[in-house]
Amino acid sequence: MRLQEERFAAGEELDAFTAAQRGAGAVVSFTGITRDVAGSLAHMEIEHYPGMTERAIRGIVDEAKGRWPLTGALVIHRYGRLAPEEPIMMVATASAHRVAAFEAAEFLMDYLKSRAPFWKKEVTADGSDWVAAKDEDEAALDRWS
Amino acid sequence: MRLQEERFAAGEELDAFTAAQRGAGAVVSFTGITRDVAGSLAHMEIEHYPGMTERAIRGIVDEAKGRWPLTGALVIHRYGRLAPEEPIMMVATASAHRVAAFEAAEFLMDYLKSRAPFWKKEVTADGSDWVAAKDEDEAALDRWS
Amino acid sequence: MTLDLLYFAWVRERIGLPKERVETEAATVADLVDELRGREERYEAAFADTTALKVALDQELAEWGSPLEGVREVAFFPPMTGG
Amino acid sequence: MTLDLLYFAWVRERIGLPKERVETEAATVADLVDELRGREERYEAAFADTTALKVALDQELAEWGSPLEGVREVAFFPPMTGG
Repeated sequence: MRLQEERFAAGEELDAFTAAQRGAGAVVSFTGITRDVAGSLAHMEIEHYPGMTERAIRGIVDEAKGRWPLTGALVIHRYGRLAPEEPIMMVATASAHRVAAFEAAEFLMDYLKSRAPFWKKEVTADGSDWVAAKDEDEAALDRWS
Repeated sequence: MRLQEERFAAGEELDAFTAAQRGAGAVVSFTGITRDVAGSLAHMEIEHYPGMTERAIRGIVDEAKGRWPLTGALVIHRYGRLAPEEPIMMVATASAHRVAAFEAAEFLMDYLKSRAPFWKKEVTADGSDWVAAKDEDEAALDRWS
Repeated sequence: MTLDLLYFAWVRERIGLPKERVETEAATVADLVDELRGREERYEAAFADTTALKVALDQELAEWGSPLEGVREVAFFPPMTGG
Repeated sequence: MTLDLLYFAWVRERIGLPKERVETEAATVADLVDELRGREERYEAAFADTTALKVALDQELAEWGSPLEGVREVAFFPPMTGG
Protein backbone atom coordinates (compact mmCIF):
# COMPACT_ATOMS: atom_id res chain seq x y z
CA MET A 1 0.00 0.00 0.00
CA ARG A 2 1.41 3.34 -1.01
CA LEU A 3 0.06 6.83 -0.58
CA GLN A 4 2.03 9.44 -2.47
CA GLU A 5 2.00 12.82 -4.17
CA GLU A 6 4.40 11.84 -6.97
CA ARG A 7 3.29 10.45 -10.28
CA PHE A 8 3.82 6.71 -10.79
CA ALA A 9 4.21 4.52 -13.88
CA ALA A 10 1.48 1.87 -13.91
CA GLY A 11 3.41 -0.46 -16.25
CA GLU A 12 6.52 -0.53 -14.08
CA GLU A 13 4.39 -1.10 -10.99
CA LEU A 14 2.53 -3.94 -12.72
CA ASP A 15 5.75 -5.66 -13.78
CA ALA A 16 7.32 -5.33 -10.32
CA PHE A 17 4.13 -6.63 -8.67
CA THR A 18 3.88 -9.56 -11.10
CA ALA A 19 7.55 -10.49 -10.63
CA ALA A 20 7.02 -10.67 -6.86
CA GLN A 21 4.17 -13.24 -7.11
CA ARG A 22 4.68 -16.97 -6.62
CA GLY A 23 2.18 -19.40 -8.08
CA ALA A 24 -0.04 -16.75 -9.63
CA GLY A 25 -1.68 -17.64 -12.94
CA ALA A 26 -3.71 -14.44 -13.17
CA VAL A 27 -2.84 -10.81 -12.53
CA VAL A 28 -5.47 -8.07 -12.80
CA SER A 29 -4.74 -4.36 -12.66
CA PHE A 30 -6.90 -1.28 -12.57
CA THR A 31 -5.58 2.22 -13.22
CA GLY A 32 -7.67 5.32 -12.59
CA ILE A 33 -6.81 8.35 -14.72
CA THR A 34 -7.74 12.04 -14.40
CA ARG A 35 -10.24 12.40 -17.18
CA ASP A 36 -10.68 15.71 -18.92
CA VAL A 37 -14.39 15.35 -19.65
CA ALA A 38 -15.20 18.77 -21.04
CA GLY A 39 -11.73 19.49 -22.37
CA SER A 40 -11.44 22.12 -19.68
CA LEU A 41 -9.84 20.44 -16.68
CA ALA A 42 -6.88 22.51 -15.49
CA HIS A 43 -6.00 20.10 -12.73
CA MET A 44 -7.44 17.88 -10.03
CA GLU A 45 -6.83 18.22 -6.31
CA ILE A 46 -7.12 15.21 -4.07
CA GLU A 47 -7.50 15.72 -0.35
CA HIS A 48 -7.27 12.86 2.12
CA TYR A 49 -7.37 12.15 5.83
CA PRO A 50 -3.82 11.18 6.87
CA GLY A 51 -3.91 8.30 9.31
CA MET A 52 -7.44 7.18 8.51
CA THR A 53 -6.54 6.74 4.84
CA GLU A 54 -3.80 4.22 5.57
CA ARG A 55 -5.97 2.46 8.12
CA ALA A 56 -8.95 2.25 5.74
CA ILE A 57 -6.88 0.96 2.82
CA ARG A 58 -5.17 -1.63 4.99
CA GLY A 59 -8.56 -2.78 6.23
CA ILE A 60 -9.93 -3.09 2.69
CA VAL A 61 -6.86 -5.01 1.49
CA ASP A 62 -7.02 -7.37 4.50
CA GLU A 63 -10.70 -7.99 3.82
CA ALA A 64 -9.93 -8.83 0.17
CA LYS A 65 -7.16 -11.23 1.21
CA GLY A 66 -9.60 -12.94 3.56
CA ARG A 67 -12.23 -13.36 0.88
CA TRP A 68 -10.07 -14.54 -2.04
CA PRO A 69 -6.96 -16.72 -2.25
CA LEU A 70 -4.61 -13.99 -3.44
CA THR A 71 -0.85 -14.35 -3.78
CA GLY A 72 -0.67 -10.57 -3.45
CA ALA A 73 -2.51 -7.25 -3.68
CA LEU A 74 -1.24 -3.76 -4.42
CA VAL A 75 -2.85 -0.36 -3.85
CA ILE A 76 -1.22 2.93 -4.86
CA HIS A 77 -3.20 6.15 -4.40
CA ARG A 78 -2.04 9.69 -5.02
CA TYR A 79 -3.10 12.89 -3.33
CA GLY A 80 -2.33 16.56 -3.95
CA ARG A 81 -2.37 18.17 -7.36
CA LEU A 82 -2.75 16.07 -10.54
CA ALA A 83 -2.66 17.16 -14.16
CA PRO A 84 -5.19 15.84 -16.73
CA GLU A 85 -4.45 12.36 -18.11
CA GLU A 86 -2.28 11.43 -15.14
CA PRO A 87 -2.68 8.20 -13.18
CA ILE A 88 -4.63 8.82 -9.96
CA MET A 89 -4.36 5.39 -8.45
CA MET A 90 -3.97 1.72 -9.24
CA VAL A 91 -4.77 -1.63 -7.74
CA ALA A 92 -3.33 -4.97 -8.75
CA THR A 93 -4.33 -8.44 -7.59
CA ALA A 94 -2.81 -11.84 -8.28
CA SER A 95 -4.23 -15.30 -7.77
CA ALA A 96 -3.97 -18.82 -9.12
CA HIS A 97 -7.21 -18.27 -11.05
CA ARG A 98 -8.74 -15.42 -12.98
CA VAL A 99 -12.10 -15.14 -11.23
CA ALA A 100 -10.49 -14.50 -7.82
CA ALA A 101 -8.10 -11.91 -9.27
CA PHE A 102 -10.94 -10.07 -11.07
CA GLU A 103 -13.35 -10.13 -8.14
CA ALA A 104 -10.72 -9.00 -5.64
CA ALA A 105 -9.70 -6.08 -7.89
CA GLU A 106 -13.34 -4.99 -8.28
CA PHE A 107 -13.90 -5.33 -4.54
CA LEU A 108 -10.85 -3.16 -3.81
CA MET A 109 -12.03 -0.52 -6.28
CA ASP A 110 -15.61 -0.47 -4.97
CA TYR A 111 -14.40 0.01 -1.40
CA LEU A 112 -11.66 2.51 -2.24
CA LYS A 113 -14.26 4.62 -4.08
CA SER A 114 -16.67 4.91 -1.15
CA ARG A 115 -14.82 3.93 2.02
CA ALA A 116 -11.31 5.37 1.77
CA PRO A 117 -11.22 9.03 2.86
CA PHE A 118 -10.27 10.78 -0.37
CA TRP A 119 -12.05 13.76 -1.88
CA LYS A 120 -11.52 14.96 -5.42
CA LYS A 121 -11.86 18.54 -6.58
CA GLU A 122 -11.86 19.46 -10.26
CA VAL A 123 -10.34 22.82 -11.10
CA THR A 124 -11.23 24.42 -14.44
CA ALA A 125 -10.86 27.90 -15.93
CA ASP A 126 -14.36 28.66 -14.58
CA GLY A 127 -13.65 27.70 -10.99
CA SER A 128 -13.57 24.52 -8.96
CA ASP A 129 -16.01 21.87 -7.85
CA TRP A 130 -15.86 18.98 -5.44
CA VAL A 131 -16.66 15.76 -7.27
CA ALA A 132 -19.98 14.42 -5.94
CA ALA A 133 -20.20 10.82 -4.78
CA LYS A 134 -22.49 8.75 -7.00
CA ASP A 135 -25.39 6.71 -5.64
CA GLU A 136 -24.29 3.89 -7.92
CA ASP A 137 -20.89 3.79 -6.19
CA GLU A 138 -22.56 3.32 -2.82
CA ALA A 139 -24.90 0.73 -4.36
CA ALA A 140 -21.90 -1.16 -5.80
CA LEU A 141 -20.96 -2.22 -2.26
CA ASP A 142 -24.15 -4.29 -1.97
CA ARG A 143 -22.57 -6.86 -4.26
CA TRP A 144 -20.09 -7.77 -1.53
CA SER A 145 -22.35 -7.90 1.52
CA MET B 1 -4.92 -7.82 -31.50
CA ARG B 2 -1.59 -9.63 -31.63
CA LEU B 3 -0.77 -13.29 -31.94
CA GLN B 4 2.90 -14.04 -31.37
CA GLU B 5 5.48 -16.59 -30.29
CA GLU B 6 7.79 -14.06 -28.61
CA ARG B 7 7.56 -13.11 -24.99
CA PHE B 8 6.03 -9.70 -24.25
CA ALA B 9 6.33 -7.28 -21.31
CA ALA B 10 2.89 -6.67 -19.81
CA GLY B 11 3.91 -3.38 -18.18
CA GLU B 12 5.20 -1.86 -21.40
CA GLU B 13 2.10 -3.00 -23.25
CA LEU B 14 -0.14 -1.53 -20.56
CA ASP B 15 1.63 1.85 -20.67
CA ALA B 16 1.51 2.00 -24.48
CA PHE B 17 -2.17 1.03 -24.49
CA THR B 18 -3.02 3.61 -21.81
CA ALA B 19 -1.11 6.37 -23.59
CA ALA B 20 -3.15 5.71 -26.75
CA GLN B 21 -6.53 6.22 -25.03
CA ARG B 22 -8.47 9.49 -25.14
CA GLY B 23 -11.04 10.22 -22.48
CA ALA B 24 -10.50 7.01 -20.53
CA GLY B 25 -10.82 7.27 -16.77
CA ALA B 26 -10.37 3.54 -16.16
CA VAL B 27 -7.95 0.99 -17.58
CA VAL B 28 -8.17 -2.69 -16.64
CA SER B 29 -5.59 -5.30 -17.56
CA PHE B 30 -5.44 -9.05 -17.19
CA THR B 31 -2.24 -11.05 -17.60
CA GLY B 32 -2.24 -14.84 -17.73
CA ILE B 33 0.96 -16.53 -16.56
CA THR B 34 2.26 -20.09 -16.98
CA ARG B 35 1.81 -21.43 -13.49
CA ASP B 36 4.09 -24.12 -12.21
CA VAL B 37 1.54 -25.86 -10.00
CA ALA B 38 3.46 -28.90 -8.84
CA GLY B 39 6.89 -27.34 -9.17
CA SER B 40 7.47 -29.70 -12.08
CA LEU B 41 6.43 -27.81 -15.21
CA ALA B 42 9.23 -27.99 -17.78
CA HIS B 43 7.36 -25.90 -20.31
CA MET B 44 3.97 -25.28 -21.84
CA GLU B 45 3.08 -25.70 -25.49
CA ILE B 46 0.26 -23.71 -26.98
CA GLU B 47 -1.24 -24.86 -30.25
CA HIS B 48 -3.70 -22.73 -32.19
CA TYR B 49 -5.69 -22.72 -35.42
CA PRO B 50 -4.14 -20.05 -37.68
CA GLY B 51 -6.83 -18.07 -39.43
CA MET B 52 -9.65 -19.07 -37.13
CA THR B 53 -7.77 -17.70 -34.11
CA GLU B 54 -7.53 -14.20 -35.56
CA ARG B 55 -11.12 -14.35 -36.75
CA ALA B 56 -12.39 -15.55 -33.34
CA ILE B 57 -10.45 -12.93 -31.37
CA ARG B 58 -11.57 -10.15 -33.68
CA GLY B 59 -15.17 -11.29 -33.27
CA ILE B 60 -14.87 -11.35 -29.47
CA VAL B 61 -13.28 -7.88 -29.37
CA ASP B 62 -15.95 -6.47 -31.70
CA GLU B 63 -18.66 -7.95 -29.50
CA ALA B 64 -17.09 -6.33 -26.40
CA LYS B 65 -16.90 -2.96 -28.16
CA GLY B 66 -20.57 -3.26 -29.07
CA ARG B 67 -21.61 -4.05 -25.51
CA TRP B 68 -19.54 -1.49 -23.58
CA PRO B 69 -18.47 2.08 -24.37
CA LEU B 70 -14.75 1.37 -24.64
CA THR B 71 -12.13 3.83 -25.81
CA GLY B 72 -9.99 0.81 -26.70
CA ALA B 73 -9.34 -2.90 -26.18
CA LEU B 74 -6.14 -4.92 -26.50
CA VAL B 75 -5.59 -8.67 -26.83
CA ILE B 76 -2.16 -10.27 -27.02
CA HIS B 77 -1.94 -14.09 -27.06
CA ARG B 78 1.16 -16.21 -27.45
CA TYR B 79 1.53 -19.64 -28.98
CA GLY B 80 4.40 -22.12 -29.24
CA ARG B 81 6.68 -23.00 -26.35
CA LEU B 82 6.52 -21.08 -23.06
CA ALA B 83 8.70 -21.43 -19.97
CA PRO B 84 7.18 -21.43 -16.45
CA GLU B 85 6.30 -17.99 -15.02
CA GLU B 86 6.11 -16.42 -18.47
CA PRO B 87 3.19 -14.27 -19.61
CA ILE B 88 0.84 -16.32 -21.82
CA MET B 89 -1.53 -13.56 -22.85
CA MET B 90 -3.00 -10.28 -21.79
CA VAL B 91 -6.09 -8.21 -22.36
CA ALA B 92 -6.55 -4.54 -21.58
CA THR B 93 -9.71 -2.44 -21.76
CA ALA B 94 -10.25 1.28 -21.29
CA SER B 95 -13.44 3.22 -20.70
CA ALA B 96 -14.69 6.43 -19.11
CA HIS B 97 -15.91 4.39 -16.14
CA ARG B 98 -14.61 1.47 -14.15
CA VAL B 99 -17.56 -0.90 -14.38
CA ALA B 100 -17.45 -0.97 -18.20
CA ALA B 101 -13.68 -1.54 -18.21
CA PHE B 102 -13.91 -4.39 -15.69
CA GLU B 103 -16.88 -6.11 -17.34
CA ALA B 104 -15.38 -5.87 -20.82
CA ALA B 105 -12.08 -7.36 -19.60
CA GLU B 106 -13.91 -10.26 -17.92
CA PHE B 107 -16.02 -10.80 -21.01
CA LEU B 108 -12.91 -10.93 -23.21
CA MET B 109 -11.25 -13.41 -20.87
CA ASP B 110 -14.31 -15.65 -20.58
CA TYR B 111 -14.64 -15.84 -24.36
CA LEU B 112 -10.92 -16.21 -25.06
CA LYS B 113 -10.84 -19.15 -22.62
CA SER B 114 -13.57 -21.13 -24.31
CA ARG B 115 -14.11 -19.73 -27.81
CA ALA B 116 -10.68 -18.88 -29.21
CA PRO B 117 -9.00 -21.95 -30.74
CA PHE B 118 -6.01 -22.40 -28.44
CA TRP B 119 -4.97 -25.62 -26.75
CA LYS B 120 -2.47 -25.83 -23.92
CA LYS B 121 -0.21 -28.77 -23.22
CA GLU B 122 1.81 -29.02 -20.03
CA VAL B 123 5.13 -30.80 -20.36
CA THR B 124 6.76 -32.15 -17.19
CA ALA B 125 9.63 -34.54 -16.49
CA ASP B 126 7.00 -37.34 -16.38
CA GLY B 127 5.48 -36.65 -19.78
CA SER B 128 2.93 -34.30 -21.21
CA ASP B 129 -0.78 -33.65 -20.86
CA TRP B 130 -3.30 -31.54 -22.70
CA VAL B 131 -4.93 -29.14 -20.28
CA ALA B 132 -8.61 -30.12 -19.95
CA ALA B 133 -11.28 -27.46 -20.40
CA LYS B 134 -13.17 -26.78 -17.19
CA ASP B 135 -16.96 -26.95 -16.93
CA GLU B 136 -16.82 -23.71 -14.94
CA ASP B 137 -15.17 -21.94 -17.89
CA GLU B 138 -18.01 -22.96 -20.17
CA ALA B 139 -20.52 -21.98 -17.47
CA ALA B 140 -18.86 -18.55 -17.14
CA LEU B 141 -20.24 -17.65 -20.57
CA ASP B 142 -23.82 -17.81 -19.25
CA ARG B 143 -23.21 -14.51 -17.48
CA TRP B 144 -23.05 -12.74 -20.85
CA SER B 145 -25.99 -14.32 -22.65
CA MET C 1 -14.22 16.30 27.46
CA THR C 2 -11.64 17.57 24.94
CA LEU C 3 -12.13 16.61 21.28
CA ASP C 4 -10.09 17.27 18.15
CA LEU C 5 -12.48 18.11 15.32
CA LEU C 6 -11.30 17.62 11.74
CA TYR C 7 -13.06 18.91 8.63
CA PHE C 8 -12.44 17.81 5.06
CA ALA C 9 -13.35 18.90 1.53
CA TRP C 10 -16.29 21.35 1.39
CA VAL C 11 -16.98 20.96 5.12
CA ARG C 12 -13.49 22.36 5.74
CA GLU C 13 -14.07 25.12 3.21
CA ARG C 14 -17.42 26.18 4.69
CA ILE C 15 -16.17 26.20 8.26
CA GLY C 16 -12.94 27.83 7.14
CA LEU C 17 -10.50 25.68 9.04
CA PRO C 18 -9.19 22.09 8.85
CA LYS C 19 -9.00 21.34 12.54
CA GLU C 20 -9.89 22.71 15.95
CA ARG C 21 -9.98 21.58 19.56
CA VAL C 22 -13.25 21.87 21.50
CA GLU C 23 -14.48 21.29 25.04
CA THR C 24 -17.88 19.64 25.08
CA GLU C 25 -20.24 17.55 27.15
CA ALA C 26 -22.10 16.26 24.07
CA ALA C 27 -23.04 12.60 24.51
CA THR C 28 -23.39 11.70 20.83
CA VAL C 29 -22.28 12.91 17.42
CA ALA C 30 -25.77 14.38 16.88
CA ASP C 31 -25.50 16.35 20.15
CA LEU C 32 -22.09 17.68 19.12
CA VAL C 33 -23.43 18.77 15.74
CA ASP C 34 -26.34 20.61 17.41
CA GLU C 35 -23.82 22.39 19.63
CA LEU C 36 -21.65 23.39 16.66
CA ARG C 37 -24.65 24.58 14.64
CA GLY C 38 -25.52 27.01 17.43
CA ARG C 39 -22.08 28.62 17.34
CA GLU C 40 -21.82 30.58 14.11
CA GLU C 41 -23.40 30.76 10.72
CA ARG C 42 -20.51 29.00 8.97
CA TYR C 43 -21.15 25.90 11.13
CA GLU C 44 -24.85 26.12 10.38
CA ALA C 45 -23.91 26.24 6.67
CA ALA C 46 -21.60 23.23 6.95
CA PHE C 47 -24.05 21.11 8.94
CA ALA C 48 -27.28 22.27 7.28
CA ASP C 49 -27.86 18.89 5.63
CA THR C 50 -26.34 16.11 7.69
CA THR C 51 -27.64 13.47 5.28
CA ALA C 52 -24.92 14.75 2.91
CA LEU C 53 -22.23 14.22 5.56
CA LYS C 54 -20.26 11.40 7.09
CA VAL C 55 -18.54 11.22 10.42
CA ALA C 56 -15.54 9.25 11.67
CA LEU C 57 -14.68 8.69 15.34
CA ASP C 58 -10.99 8.03 15.93
CA GLN C 59 -10.61 7.29 12.21
CA GLU C 60 -13.45 4.76 11.96
CA LEU C 61 -16.71 5.57 10.18
CA ALA C 62 -19.52 6.08 12.70
CA GLU C 63 -23.18 7.11 12.88
CA TRP C 64 -24.89 10.29 14.04
CA GLY C 65 -26.16 8.45 17.10
CA SER C 66 -22.72 7.06 18.05
CA PRO C 67 -21.61 7.94 21.61
CA LEU C 68 -18.56 10.18 22.05
CA GLU C 69 -17.39 8.68 25.31
CA GLY C 70 -13.69 7.83 25.14
CA VAL C 71 -13.34 9.40 21.67
CA ARG C 72 -10.41 11.75 20.94
CA GLU C 73 -10.83 12.69 17.28
CA VAL C 74 -14.04 13.45 15.36
CA ALA C 75 -13.92 14.07 11.61
CA PHE C 76 -16.72 15.44 9.42
CA PHE C 77 -16.66 15.15 5.64
CA PRO C 78 -18.79 14.57 2.54
CA PRO C 79 -19.10 11.07 1.05
CA MET C 80 -15.69 9.90 -0.16
CA THR C 81 -14.70 10.02 -3.81
CA GLY C 82 -11.56 7.90 -3.93
CA GLY C 83 -10.41 5.54 -6.64
CA MET D 1 -17.05 -32.81 -52.66
CA THR D 2 -13.47 -32.09 -51.63
CA LEU D 3 -12.86 -31.10 -48.00
CA ASP D 4 -9.76 -30.06 -46.13
CA LEU D 5 -9.83 -31.71 -42.71
CA LEU D 6 -7.81 -30.17 -39.90
CA TYR D 7 -7.05 -31.80 -36.56
CA PHE D 8 -5.79 -30.07 -33.43
CA ALA D 9 -4.38 -31.01 -30.02
CA TRP D 10 -5.04 -34.64 -29.02
CA VAL D 11 -7.26 -35.22 -32.06
CA ARG D 12 -4.22 -34.45 -34.22
CA GLU D 13 -2.02 -36.70 -32.07
CA ARG D 14 -4.45 -39.65 -32.20
CA ILE D 15 -5.00 -39.43 -35.92
CA GLY D 16 -1.31 -38.79 -36.48
CA LEU D 17 -1.57 -35.89 -38.89
CA PRO D 18 -2.58 -32.23 -38.75
CA LYS D 19 -4.37 -32.01 -42.07
CA GLU D 20 -5.63 -34.08 -44.96
CA ARG D 21 -7.81 -33.69 -48.01
CA VAL D 22 -10.77 -36.05 -48.48
CA GLU D 23 -13.41 -36.76 -51.09
CA THR D 24 -16.78 -37.35 -49.51
CA GLU D 25 -20.52 -37.28 -50.14
CA ALA D 26 -21.33 -36.85 -46.44
CA ALA D 27 -24.26 -34.46 -45.95
CA THR D 28 -23.52 -33.44 -42.36
CA VAL D 29 -20.65 -33.34 -39.91
CA ALA D 30 -22.07 -36.43 -38.19
CA ASP D 31 -22.11 -38.32 -41.51
CA LEU D 32 -18.49 -37.33 -42.16
CA VAL D 33 -17.44 -38.51 -38.70
CA ASP D 34 -19.16 -41.88 -39.28
CA GLU D 35 -17.26 -42.22 -42.54
CA LEU D 36 -13.92 -41.38 -40.90
CA ARG D 37 -14.58 -43.78 -38.02
CA GLY D 38 -14.96 -46.62 -40.48
CA ARG D 39 -11.56 -45.97 -42.03
CA GLU D 40 -8.95 -46.99 -39.50
CA GLU D 41 -8.59 -47.59 -35.81
CA ARG D 42 -6.80 -44.29 -35.20
CA TYR D 43 -9.88 -42.41 -36.46
CA GLU D 44 -12.09 -44.58 -34.29
CA ALA D 45 -9.84 -43.63 -31.33
CA ALA D 46 -10.01 -39.93 -32.14
CA PHE D 47 -13.77 -39.88 -32.64
CA ALA D 48 -14.77 -42.42 -29.96
CA ASP D 49 -16.41 -39.80 -27.77
CA THR D 50 -17.75 -36.96 -29.87
CA THR D 51 -19.20 -35.21 -26.81
CA ALA D 52 -15.57 -34.40 -25.97
CA LEU D 53 -15.03 -32.79 -29.38
CA LYS D 54 -15.84 -29.60 -31.17
CA VAL D 55 -16.08 -28.90 -34.87
CA ALA D 56 -15.56 -25.76 -36.95
CA LEU D 57 -16.76 -25.30 -40.53
CA ASP D 58 -14.75 -22.77 -42.49
CA GLN D 59 -13.38 -21.44 -39.20
CA GLU D 60 -16.72 -20.95 -37.45
CA LEU D 61 -17.88 -23.22 -34.63
CA ALA D 62 -20.63 -25.58 -35.81
CA GLU D 63 -22.73 -28.52 -34.65
CA TRP D 64 -22.63 -32.26 -35.42
CA GLY D 65 -25.82 -31.88 -37.42
CA SER D 66 -24.54 -28.93 -39.48
CA PRO D 67 -24.70 -29.47 -43.28
CA LEU D 68 -21.44 -29.64 -45.22
CA GLU D 69 -22.78 -28.15 -48.43
CA GLY D 70 -20.53 -25.36 -49.64
CA VAL D 71 -17.98 -25.98 -46.89
CA ARG D 72 -14.25 -26.14 -47.75
CA GLU D 73 -12.54 -26.64 -44.39
CA VAL D 74 -13.60 -28.83 -41.47
CA ALA D 75 -11.65 -28.76 -38.22
CA PHE D 76 -11.98 -31.15 -35.28
CA PHE D 77 -10.56 -30.37 -31.86
CA PRO D 78 -11.14 -30.70 -28.11
CA PRO D 79 -12.73 -27.82 -26.16
CA MET D 80 -10.46 -24.78 -26.30
CA THR D 81 -8.21 -23.84 -23.44
CA GLY D 82 -7.11 -20.33 -24.29
CA GLY D 83 -6.49 -17.39 -21.98
